[in-house]
Amino acid sequence: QTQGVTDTEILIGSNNDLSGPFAAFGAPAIGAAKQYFDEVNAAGGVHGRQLKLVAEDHAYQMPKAMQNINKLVNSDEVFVMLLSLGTPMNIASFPLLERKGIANISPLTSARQMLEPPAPYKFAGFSSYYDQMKAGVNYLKENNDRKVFCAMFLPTDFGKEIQEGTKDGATELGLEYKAETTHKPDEQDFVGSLTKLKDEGCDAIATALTVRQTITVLGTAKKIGWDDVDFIGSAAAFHTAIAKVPNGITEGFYAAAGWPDLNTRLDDPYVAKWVEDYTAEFGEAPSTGAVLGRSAAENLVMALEAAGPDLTAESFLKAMEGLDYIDRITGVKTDYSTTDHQGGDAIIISKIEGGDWQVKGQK
Amino acid sequence: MDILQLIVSGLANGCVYGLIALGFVLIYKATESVNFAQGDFMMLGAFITLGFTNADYMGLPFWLSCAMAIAIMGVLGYLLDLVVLRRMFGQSQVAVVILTIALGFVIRFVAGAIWGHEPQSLESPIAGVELRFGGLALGMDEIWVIIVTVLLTILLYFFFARTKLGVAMQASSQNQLAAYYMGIPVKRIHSMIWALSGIVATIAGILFASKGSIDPTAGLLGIKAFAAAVIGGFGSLPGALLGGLIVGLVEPFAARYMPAGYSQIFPYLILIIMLIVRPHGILSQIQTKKV
Amino acid sequence: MKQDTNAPLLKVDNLESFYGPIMAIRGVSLEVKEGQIVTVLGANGAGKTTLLKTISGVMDPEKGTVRLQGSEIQGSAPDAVVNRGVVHVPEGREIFPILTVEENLKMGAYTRSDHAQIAADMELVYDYFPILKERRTQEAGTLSGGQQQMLAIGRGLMTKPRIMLLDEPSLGLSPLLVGEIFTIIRRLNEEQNVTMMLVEQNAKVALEVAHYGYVLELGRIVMSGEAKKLQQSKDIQEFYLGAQQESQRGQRRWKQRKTWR
Amino acid sequence: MSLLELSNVTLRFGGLVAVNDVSFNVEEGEVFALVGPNGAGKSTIFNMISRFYTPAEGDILFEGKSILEKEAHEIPSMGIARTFQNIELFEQASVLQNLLVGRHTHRRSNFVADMVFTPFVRSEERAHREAVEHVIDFLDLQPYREKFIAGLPYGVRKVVEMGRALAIKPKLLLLDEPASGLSVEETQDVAFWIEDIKKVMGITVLMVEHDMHLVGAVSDRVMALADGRMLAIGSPQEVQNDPAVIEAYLGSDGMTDDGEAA
Amino acid sequence: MRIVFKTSYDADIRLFKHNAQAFWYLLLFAFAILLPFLVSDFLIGEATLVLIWAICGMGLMLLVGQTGQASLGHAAFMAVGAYSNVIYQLNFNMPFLLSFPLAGLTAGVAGALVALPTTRLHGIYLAIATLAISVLTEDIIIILEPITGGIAGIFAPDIEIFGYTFNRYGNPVELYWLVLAITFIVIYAYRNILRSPTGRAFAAVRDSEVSAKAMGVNVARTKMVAFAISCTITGLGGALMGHFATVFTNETFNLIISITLLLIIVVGGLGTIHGAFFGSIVFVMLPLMISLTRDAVGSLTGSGSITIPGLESGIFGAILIGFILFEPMGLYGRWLKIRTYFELFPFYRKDMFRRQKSYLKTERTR
Ligand SMILES: Nc1ncnc2c1ncn2[C@@H]1O[C@H](COP(=O)(O)OP(=O)(O)OP(=O)(O)O)[C@@H](O)[C@H]1O
Ligand SMILES: Nc1ncnc2c1ncn2[C@@H]1O[C@H](COP(=O)(O)OP(=O)(O)OP(=O)(O)O)[C@@H](O)[C@H]1O
Ligand SMILES: [Mg+2]
Ligand SMILES: [Mg+2]
Repeated sequence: QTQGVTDTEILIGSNNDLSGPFAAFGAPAIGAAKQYFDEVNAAGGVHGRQLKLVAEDHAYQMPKAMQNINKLVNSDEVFVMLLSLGTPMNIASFPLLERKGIANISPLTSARQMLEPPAPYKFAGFSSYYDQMKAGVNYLKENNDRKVFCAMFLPTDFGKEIQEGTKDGATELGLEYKAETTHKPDEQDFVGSLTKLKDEGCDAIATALTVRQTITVLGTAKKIGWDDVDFIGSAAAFHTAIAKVPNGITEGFYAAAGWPDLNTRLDDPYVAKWVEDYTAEFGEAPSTGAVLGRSAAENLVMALEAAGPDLTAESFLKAMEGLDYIDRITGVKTDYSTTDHQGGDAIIISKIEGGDWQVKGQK
Repeated sequence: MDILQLIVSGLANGCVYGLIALGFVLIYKATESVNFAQGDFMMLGAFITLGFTNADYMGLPFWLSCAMAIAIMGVLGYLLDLVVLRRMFGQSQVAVVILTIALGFVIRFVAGAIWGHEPQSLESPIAGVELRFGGLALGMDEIWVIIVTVLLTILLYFFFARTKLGVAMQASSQNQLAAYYMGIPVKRIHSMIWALSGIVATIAGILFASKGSIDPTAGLLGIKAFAAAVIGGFGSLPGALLGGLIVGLVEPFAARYMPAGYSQIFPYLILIIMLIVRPHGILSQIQTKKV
Repeated sequence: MKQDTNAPLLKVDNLESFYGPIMAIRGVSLEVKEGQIVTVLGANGAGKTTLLKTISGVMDPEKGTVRLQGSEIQGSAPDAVVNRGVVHVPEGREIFPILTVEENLKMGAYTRSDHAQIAADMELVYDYFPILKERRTQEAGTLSGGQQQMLAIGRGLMTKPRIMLLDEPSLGLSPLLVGEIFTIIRRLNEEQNVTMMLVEQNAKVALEVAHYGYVLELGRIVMSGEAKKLQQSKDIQEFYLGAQQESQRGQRRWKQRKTWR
Repeated sequence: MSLLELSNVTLRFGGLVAVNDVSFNVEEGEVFALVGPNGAGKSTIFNMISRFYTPAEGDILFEGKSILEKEAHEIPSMGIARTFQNIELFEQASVLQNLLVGRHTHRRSNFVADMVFTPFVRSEERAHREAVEHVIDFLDLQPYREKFIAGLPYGVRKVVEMGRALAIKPKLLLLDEPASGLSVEETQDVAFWIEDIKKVMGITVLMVEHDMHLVGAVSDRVMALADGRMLAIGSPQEVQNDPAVIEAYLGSDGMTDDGEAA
Repeated sequence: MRIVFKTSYDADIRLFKHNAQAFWYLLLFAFAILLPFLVSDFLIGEATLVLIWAICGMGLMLLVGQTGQASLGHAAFMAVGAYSNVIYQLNFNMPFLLSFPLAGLTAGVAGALVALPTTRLHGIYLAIATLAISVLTEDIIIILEPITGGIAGIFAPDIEIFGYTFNRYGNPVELYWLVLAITFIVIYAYRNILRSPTGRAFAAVRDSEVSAKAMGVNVARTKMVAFAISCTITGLGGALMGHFATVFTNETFNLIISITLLLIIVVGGLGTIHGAFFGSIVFVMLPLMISLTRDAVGSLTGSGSITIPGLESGIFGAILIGFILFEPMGLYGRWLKIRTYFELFPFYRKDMFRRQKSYLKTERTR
């Protein structure tokens, strides 16, 4: 008997941030995934089994995350983990997941540790922050002739990845990585950091800040009249809210992520239908988190379909590793193999133009 | 020029802290308890305004929305005291602190449930407008923040120092029993001050949201504002502004002149040093007990 | 406001008050007539303070009634009681330590809005206690013990009460001032018809100014009567006025003490 | 050499001279009383001796040594204990625990030994308790032994304060208005206690008191202060009959009143 | 009401007030030891977490409840304990039996160092200073990257005692017993402090600094000792938390954790050992109950699962408000009342526990 699987039900766990600093990603992701599972369930489920999602909220607190993992794995006995948020939280859950043979699908973090060191149960949906930033640096060099790279980051695992990606990206291309500034999540004012970076002669700045801070940084740069500079963020800054800031404050901001913005995909009827459904249920247009949630949920359902009626940990892993498809929401080619546990390998550079994210380049 | 720009935006930034700090001090001055949900009040006030004025929601005129949000938060503050906090009357401060922390959980949930968890921008006429004086850039939002904060501080200062009600508020925080003996309706005064702090929080929230964007966790900023109020001398209104300005000014200067990895710790380092030098804040509100 | 001079201004019936499980007053009944000074005597811990606190509303009684001019006020909020003209000058100088002396006095007049009269009353208080005028701007918490006591009494006067509950007003005052305080009490009573309920350890002086007296022991009224009569009572003399014989004192002094091991 | 010597001590609060060039000596074995109108500076003198305040001018000697370089918490271990005018007890503790804190200066264990509760700590604890029990017996506090301070009547608290100071086993005991708020009967108890403290325990007493009966009954010498300055010093009778003292402090009433008591 | 006849000075010094009390506590200890035979591994995991929080809570309780010193930065000392414990094991090859007490000691020394400049601070001023120190700790961990692993975090190895390993997933029951044993030791030391001069000095500083000084208590030193002991205990708890979490980073021990500790001791009942336990039970079990209820309701209504973001923390906050309103003195206060009720039975009055009106005075004069 496989844990979390009965004849009528498959239990899916998620250890998420639904009320803490990253709720802006976690909450819509879980909402979108749940909505998709409901659709699948209404259509009879997967091989006759209903999908049941148990999402626990750790609010980005480690002890709470440990408690949730204990509950999900040892009490609820879930079959698979989906969309778990937070690098340390995911890492801390790995020993238990490994012991129980539970797969960790599409965690909501693009840290390299989600796949390194490689292990059978680790899967990631998209490219890592590190690779994203390297591609971003390359893009800005090729297209905007940027030479002096800098970074503004939160001293966290996420910030560090982006800083390293930028730094390595720049050095590999023979460019200069000149300066950096560090911040606290509750910091509000960036005049000091920006004048410093301006002084240092930066012409491209990678940011790894909260969404709210990113908006403030862009506004401040405009205000102090610094316009011959490019800002680029990662998947974590690839957020609708940033594009939607009024008065064009965020115009010209770049983001390197594993997928394009939804706006560019609305001509696909499947996507348009989903956007409509999602907006109907949640009262707001799907944001980045929702995109990730939906695409991960589809990914999981596809793997469960492929695993066949005889669902075990082994059959599931095998099915995952055999997946190869174009993601219907993001349009990104997604494939896994025994040696490649990263689904989407694309890196797409987008830019805010006219209040929307536009695709500018792809790797 | 550089330095001038740093000072100007540091001042504006500090005024936001000061404005939130005012809310802390108000409550403390009249009830001697600390409202850890003050930051969340601010967030809620901002969201209510946003709900009224943003095109996605009700699309009402901005100033009308502000007035309505301020009124609603005032009433909410009053009711909160009437229904919940009044039952804690006379209980230890730390229990009240825990209560307000728990209240913060609830407010964040409610805000998230109504307005979602993603940052949103307040569609405010004072956002994104810049004025330039030579090389110096000053946002309209910043000018507003500075003016409103200074005015509010002065107004509240005179309210507490000069008016009968203001002095009675201070009296009822110093000795609830004696205040009662004098016929001061201590509980009603508490409700009034909670209403007032709801109003101040909303003003802070509107200005804060105009300077950037708002999401349900924005209230965490309150902790830094609290720290600012403390180094200013907790209980002193000018102290709150002063503390806010210090934190606000230290931030950009540290970011400008300190190496990465160290700059972000400076506000806290300064805070500790200030407290070691002046253990009861700059404008100390502590009196040595006469025995 | 016409009042039946015989009907009591304040009437307490069968009052019981508790501190948690501890019963501090056990069915106290007494009355205070308009224009009278009534004193309550009793040893330490007899429940005098508790009685006054219950009347002024800072404690809720478990049982019994407190009637002010016939209407029940027990259990109502203390500020409501003050608004009806009852002021309590508490034991232990509950002043506002971080307000100035003048602000403290102003707070005494919180319930009033007749500004001219308030200013006049303030001058009157300063007249009674010149040192307070001198220290107008000093923070009340830094006053000496006796000065704080003066402030507490002065602040009580500022409410312009109809009835004053005075809990040990002479505590910590110099002999000169003790004399003055009682002169003031008598004058207020006679000139402004303020009714007084007075609790004092200094029973001798208390009985001198009072019209009527009650003796409270272990939470019960054990004796009452005209102050003049009480003064004559042998028991009162012995226990409250200190008129004991030397031999008794000596005996008390060397009484056998149990030792706890 | 006197036990306690104040020489030309002055203390100002801003512009206010609370204590103005005051000098006096307290001899070993006597009961010395300070009297004077409210705000004369009596409690302030106590506060300087217990080092809560530092005099602006002058010196304070205890057993011939200046105590000005000592800190407040070092004073009790030199042998000076005090009570407070407004009662400063540990409200959330029992009478017994309050008195035990008075034994703090006699403690020889450290916090590590305490944590392990070594036999030494235990035997020391027993000794402390024994000492405290003697004080409890002396002051008749048995009925209140386990009671929390928060619920005690005023008079009992005054006594507990005195007990706590006695638990220190001081050489000099400072009593700030020991009889205020006490009934006649209790005041008499206090008089007896003070006598015993002086005669049986051999402790010198310096006290502030407004009750002239008590002052007359127990003190050997009295000093009167007004506005921070010395008015008179001498035997109780001398001081009570001093015209300046009568004028500033006793009032004409007071004289007849206390004249008969003395 | 039990009346204890005290026949020797030792009667007051005993660990237990009387034999019946000793009996009940020993029964409770026995129950704690036998718990793994009664419940599943999952619940044992939760019970271990309760104990760890209770240890950390006792550390803060000693400071806040016993000494009256506020701290909003105790998570920093958990961090010191957690990091130093693992660093001693990894970098210095120390066995757990050595690294663990040393980690506590390290946290204690850190606490004393923090106390050194801050003994003049009171109340919220101290709270803010400790908060700032706690924020700085996060950055210091990053700055000390070579030994702390910085942002990437640090992995705690399995606990090993004489070749026997304890792993939270491998043998949760044994780990539970280990933590339980440590809990007993901490409780015993705590009780000893309470019944000795150190504890009395703490209480003296808490109730009145003025008279503590007048009684010869060196207030600054006492505060420092309190900080040292408190941080030692919390550091030990942090070290266990480190092993329990298996990995931790600069972000793990943050302000929220400090607030949580405060929450635990206040909800449990300030000033008592029981309080730390009641509080951590509430803090660990309440969210679990909420989650389980949510799942059960979800199954009942057939909607599969309920995923309303933040619902749990919202409900948690609401219930917490209920707890505080119901009993501002903390759960232990309520427990005492219930006990008194039974002891007095049938001689209780209906509203004996009704709250009397109470009034506060300023703490701005000191
Ligand atoms: N807060 C309290 N908690 C518990 N018991 C109390 C409390 N306050 C007073 N008591 C008890 O209530 C009884 C009456 O106290 P009360 O203060 O009324 O006496 P009193 O007559 O005013 O004495 P005193 O002359 O000392 O002022 C006393 O036995 C006292 O122990
Ligand atoms: N901290 C302070 N700040 C300002 N003035 C003070 C302070 N402490 C005391 N004073 C003033 O110093 C004078 C002396 O006060 P002190 O307490 O010594 O008087 P006292 O003789 O004990 O009077 P009482 O008999 O009323 O207790 C008073 O006038 C008082 O107002
Ligand atoms: Mg009394
Ligand atoms: Mg005095």
